[in-house]
Amino acid sequence: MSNEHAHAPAHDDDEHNPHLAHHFDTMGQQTASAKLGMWLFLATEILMFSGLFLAYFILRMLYPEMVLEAHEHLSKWAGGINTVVLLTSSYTMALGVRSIQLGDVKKLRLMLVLTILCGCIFMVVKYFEYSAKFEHGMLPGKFYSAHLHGYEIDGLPHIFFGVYFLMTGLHGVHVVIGLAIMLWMFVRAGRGEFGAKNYVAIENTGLYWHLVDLVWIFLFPLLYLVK
Amino acid sequence: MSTAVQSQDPHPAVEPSYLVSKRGLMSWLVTVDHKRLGLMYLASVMFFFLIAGILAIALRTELFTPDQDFMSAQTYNQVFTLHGAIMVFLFIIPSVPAALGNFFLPLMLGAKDVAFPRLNLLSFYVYSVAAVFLIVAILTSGLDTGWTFYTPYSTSTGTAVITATAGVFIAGFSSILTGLNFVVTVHKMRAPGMNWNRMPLFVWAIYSTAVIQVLATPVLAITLLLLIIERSLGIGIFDPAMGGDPVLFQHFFWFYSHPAVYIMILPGFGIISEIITVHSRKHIFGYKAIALSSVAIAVISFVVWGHHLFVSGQSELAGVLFSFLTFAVGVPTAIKVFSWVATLYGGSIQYNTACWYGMAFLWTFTVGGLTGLPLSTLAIDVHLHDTYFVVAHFHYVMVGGTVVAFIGGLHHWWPKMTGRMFNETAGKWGCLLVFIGFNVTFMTQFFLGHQGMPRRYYAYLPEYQVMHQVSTIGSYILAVGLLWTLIYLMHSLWKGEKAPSNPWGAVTLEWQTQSPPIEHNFHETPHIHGSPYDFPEIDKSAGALHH
Amino acid sequence: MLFSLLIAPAAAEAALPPSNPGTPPMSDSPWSLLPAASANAEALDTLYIFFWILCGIAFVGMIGVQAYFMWKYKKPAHGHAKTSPLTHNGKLEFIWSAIPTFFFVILFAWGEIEYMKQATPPADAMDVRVTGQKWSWTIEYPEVKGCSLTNDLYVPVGKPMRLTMTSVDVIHSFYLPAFRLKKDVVPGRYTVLWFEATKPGLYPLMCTEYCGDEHSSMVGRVHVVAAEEYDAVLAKACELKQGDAESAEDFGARVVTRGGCASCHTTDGTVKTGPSFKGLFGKSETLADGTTITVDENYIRESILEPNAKIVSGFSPQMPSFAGRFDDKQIAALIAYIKAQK
Amino acid sequence: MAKVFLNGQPVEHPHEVHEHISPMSTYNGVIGALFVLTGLTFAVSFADLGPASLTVAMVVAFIKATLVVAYFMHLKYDDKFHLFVFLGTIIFVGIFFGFTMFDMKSRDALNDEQETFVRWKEQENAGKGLVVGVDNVPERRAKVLAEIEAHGGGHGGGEHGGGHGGGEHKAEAKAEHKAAAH
Repeated sequence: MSNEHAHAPAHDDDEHNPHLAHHFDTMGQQTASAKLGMWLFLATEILMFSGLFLAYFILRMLYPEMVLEAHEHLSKWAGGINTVVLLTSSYTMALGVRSIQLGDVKKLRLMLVLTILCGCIFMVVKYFEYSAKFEHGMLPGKFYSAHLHGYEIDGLPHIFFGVYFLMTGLHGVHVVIGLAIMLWMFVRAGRGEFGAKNYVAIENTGLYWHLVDLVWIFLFPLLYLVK
Repeated sequence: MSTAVQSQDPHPAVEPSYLVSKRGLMSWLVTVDHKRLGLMYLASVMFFFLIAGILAIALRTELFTPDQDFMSAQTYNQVFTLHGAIMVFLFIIPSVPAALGNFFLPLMLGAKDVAFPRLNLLSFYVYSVAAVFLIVAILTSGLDTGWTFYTPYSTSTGTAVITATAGVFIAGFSSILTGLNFVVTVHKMRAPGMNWNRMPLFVWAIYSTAVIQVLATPVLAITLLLLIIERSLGIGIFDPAMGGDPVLFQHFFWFYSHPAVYIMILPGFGIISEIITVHSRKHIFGYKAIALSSVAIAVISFVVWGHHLFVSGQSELAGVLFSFLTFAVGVPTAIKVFSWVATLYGGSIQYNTACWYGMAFLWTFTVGGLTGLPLSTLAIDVHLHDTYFVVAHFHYVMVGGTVVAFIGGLHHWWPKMTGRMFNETAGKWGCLLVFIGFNVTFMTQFFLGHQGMPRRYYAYLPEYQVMHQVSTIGSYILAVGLLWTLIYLMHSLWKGEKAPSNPWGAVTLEWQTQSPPIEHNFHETPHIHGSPYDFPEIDKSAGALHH
Repeated sequence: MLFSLLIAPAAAEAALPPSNPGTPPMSDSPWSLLPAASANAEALDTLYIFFWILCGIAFVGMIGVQAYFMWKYKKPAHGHAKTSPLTHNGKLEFIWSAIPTFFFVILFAWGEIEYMKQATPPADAMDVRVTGQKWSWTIEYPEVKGCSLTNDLYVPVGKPMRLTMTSVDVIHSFYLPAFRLKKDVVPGRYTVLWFEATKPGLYPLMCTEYCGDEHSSMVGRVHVVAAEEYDAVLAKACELKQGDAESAEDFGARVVTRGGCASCHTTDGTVKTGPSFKGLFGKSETLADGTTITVDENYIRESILEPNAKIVSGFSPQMPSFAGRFDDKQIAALIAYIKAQK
Repeated sequence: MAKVFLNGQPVEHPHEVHEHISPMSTYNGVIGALFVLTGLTFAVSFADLGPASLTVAMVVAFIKATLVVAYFMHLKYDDKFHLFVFLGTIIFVGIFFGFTMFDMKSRDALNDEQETFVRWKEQENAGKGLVVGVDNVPERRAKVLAEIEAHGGGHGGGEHGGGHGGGEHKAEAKAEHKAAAH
């Protein structure tokens, strides 16, 4: 690429930047495109989750007593701990972005490790929560069998647990994908691919991770807390 | 205003074109060149157009007599479902944006490529995977839900609903990625001087489409995911047997699928804006009105979905609201049509094949648009809903609108894409056959629908027979016209004359490079100084009448 | 073949008024094959005609202008003519935005007014209950005890009638073209449709929401009769008792018609959604779980009352239960009828 | 390559990356506020606020979300078009929610006004009601059969209410689905 543009004036150092793709003119253009693309992607994520939130609100509207009764069976403490864990991970992620803005790759890697750690804790808590639900027969839809385990919930709790597993499940999938991306970013950072002028991939990873956090900020009170 | 670009001279082929710049199968399979991807999409959508077209002919043949003829009820139901699903998800939604849009959007903006070329390639493979899923569904136990997958039928039928909806789910991601790519491309990749007021109207149309793709398709994804979960786990959101609400599914589904109608038609509008100006050598009439009406349609399209639910047990109040909003979408659409006709005024119209299709579009789309009005009028819709009137209406918009515009665009840009000229006489015959066949097929169905002929019947009351037979014969004419078009276009690839760089004398940027273009589109980055419709034939001395 | 089975009044149903084969009578209306048989239909037709005149003018005007321009501004044989520099005209654009808007508002308001009339049944309307199922309509008349008809709707002239509808399986749509009315029939909830018939006659009734294999067969008949005859006609139609001189087999044929059995079971050996009655009795069949049964009286009886208990392999559990709809005598006659289909 | 263009406009200093770098104090303040708000919403959930609890929880969640979006995601300092994209998305979510909920809420209004359900039940209670003994839903079939059994084989028509048709009113549907699900 840089050979192709060898004739370019010397002051135009973007031309020699190995991170600049051939079809962009400047790093600024490339960065701005990547960020706009990421925000549009976040828009699609929000709209996708909105379908589930709408399903939840409609469920509340149709069967209010059942939702209130069923949600008592979710562990507020597990949800609360996970909220704190996820908020912390968002914080470390934000600090990670800040570190690379300042050109500190080492600190970025540390922050990525901390974020990954928090994500893992989140998944572990989730694992215990899910297995408790499985044990109690609080499964979605037609697999619901809590009444056989001595839990009587009036109405149609199988819908509530269906929505619960779907919302937290899809969110969990996003967490896992986020962990994988951060691991990849950790490796790339180790290879020295990022610097104070070239960190849009880290920034986008951060945006994605914050969105995962955002979804949880709404999931937590709606599923675990609200009466 | 000065001329649009600095260099107007025809560009002889001095560099190898994108078709031959790299060779070998692998160079195509892993290409990130938007032009090659456009061609690959074109080949794919044409393949599915052919498949779904054959299914349509089978349906029309079955309907030649009132009784069951050569298809069983189950077969008929599967055939109309697959006709709809393939046409909508694998042909018409990707047709103009992913094939022509991919090819021409960067060219028209003066860019070297789309913003995310690798994402573009990924999008194509995602589309292919989706197609594989749908084909697997067909080859296993088929699909008989109708393309709308209404619950609780789709949660209870025995066919391969999960495989098929997974296919559509995946196709949705391809659509999202393409849309996202185009939005960013339009925002960030414009050539110097290409401000928003100088963008060709095709770009505006593709941009509006891309916005809808980004905003609406995720809801389709979650709807289909919920449907898959409902069918496999029975969670009870949509299925009344489990405590759900089947009309809720319709809300979810149409929140995507009504805007999707505009994903299908808006790019067609863009093509027509290009064709009419170029072939009449006139500046487009009402550039801003047309550009902004595309955006307006895109936005309003999100608040009209309830007109699909007028008789479905939706609340009456919601019906009234949606009816009003549906009329609102008619206004920007009317503005467009009037502006196209006004563009013809004072022009110098050259009747080549693309122009014929443009003129045909004005007829068919006007019929399609006007017949949308009784369907948005609440009380009349109660009678016409789910009858052949609706079938005819949306075929006038989707086939008479989008497909006619698509084929017109294909002819308009064929020399640029392939570097070959096709036979104009053959093209005009093809257009005539398509136009006549199409109108005979679907005009009749308006009358059928008004007489009360319901949709999706494989056998019907004998009173309807004559009109069904006329419609079937029309469909054969249409099929012959389309096959004829395919034949002479293919023929032109081997035997066609070499195309000059700008055979129609157009001003937009894609014509300012050689035919077919080089790999990086332009020899040097173009600089834009004026309108994309500033033709040299325009009589500047005719004065300062209108500005 | 299908429609002759469905639509043709069974010979034994003597209670029905003599009728043509259930097809819509051709009307004298210049623009429609369908008669306008209700107050709503007449009101709507006026709106519809208004709409077509409006659209006709718009279409002819638009295409006329287009054709004129196409002819007038054709490119000369050689080279190009100088073209107009016109790019926009604010006044013109305002006018052609305002005019459609004006007419859209009229159409909307008119449609809205008629729609609210359609949606609001008068308080004194007669009640009828409709249940949609794959693939027939069960229509129940509360005035006549125990009266439940399949695919036959009886309507008196000049009296508002209100249908409260629901479905037991998937979504159907109850469509009365002669009344210009339609409403989806949704499982798990009620929808309401009302009308006041104005013209005696026999009209079609169809399902317009795709509901599976025999969607096309969900076609019934609407009998509009004079108000004074209504009670008698309905009572006769509802009666389902074996006549003194009637054989069990003939009576069974009437039961089959009443139950709408023909939408799934043929008598000529063609297998549709259910097995054909032809040669069915005495046959040995294999169930989905591999056990073998013989089609005898007990099996048929069970299949009527509890249809999905023992499904023969190759068929799907689609049949509705007729428990409570048919009494012992009727079931016995039905069995006799099936026996006779050799 | 004399001049660099972006968005069709010449760019004076193409290499300058205009990124806002927030001080640590901002991040610390935000995370502190987030923890406090989480604690608040958690604590409030133990108090019995009734229907107001949804409002309170949503208000708190929105404040938390705003903090994350504005500071962690830098939207406050970012390209204004990104803010437009984000808010636009929220508006479309609002449209989706608003219209659907509007229909769901107003759907039964006309039926209630005309007492559709009451009339239906009255007919049944007056002994005129008829049984549509149809049921294809496996989950409900057991119940229907049990009823038929209880009524001596199920013929004779009309005695045992017509509720198994799937046309239940919501309250009734709930009871029945419970029976089906358990």
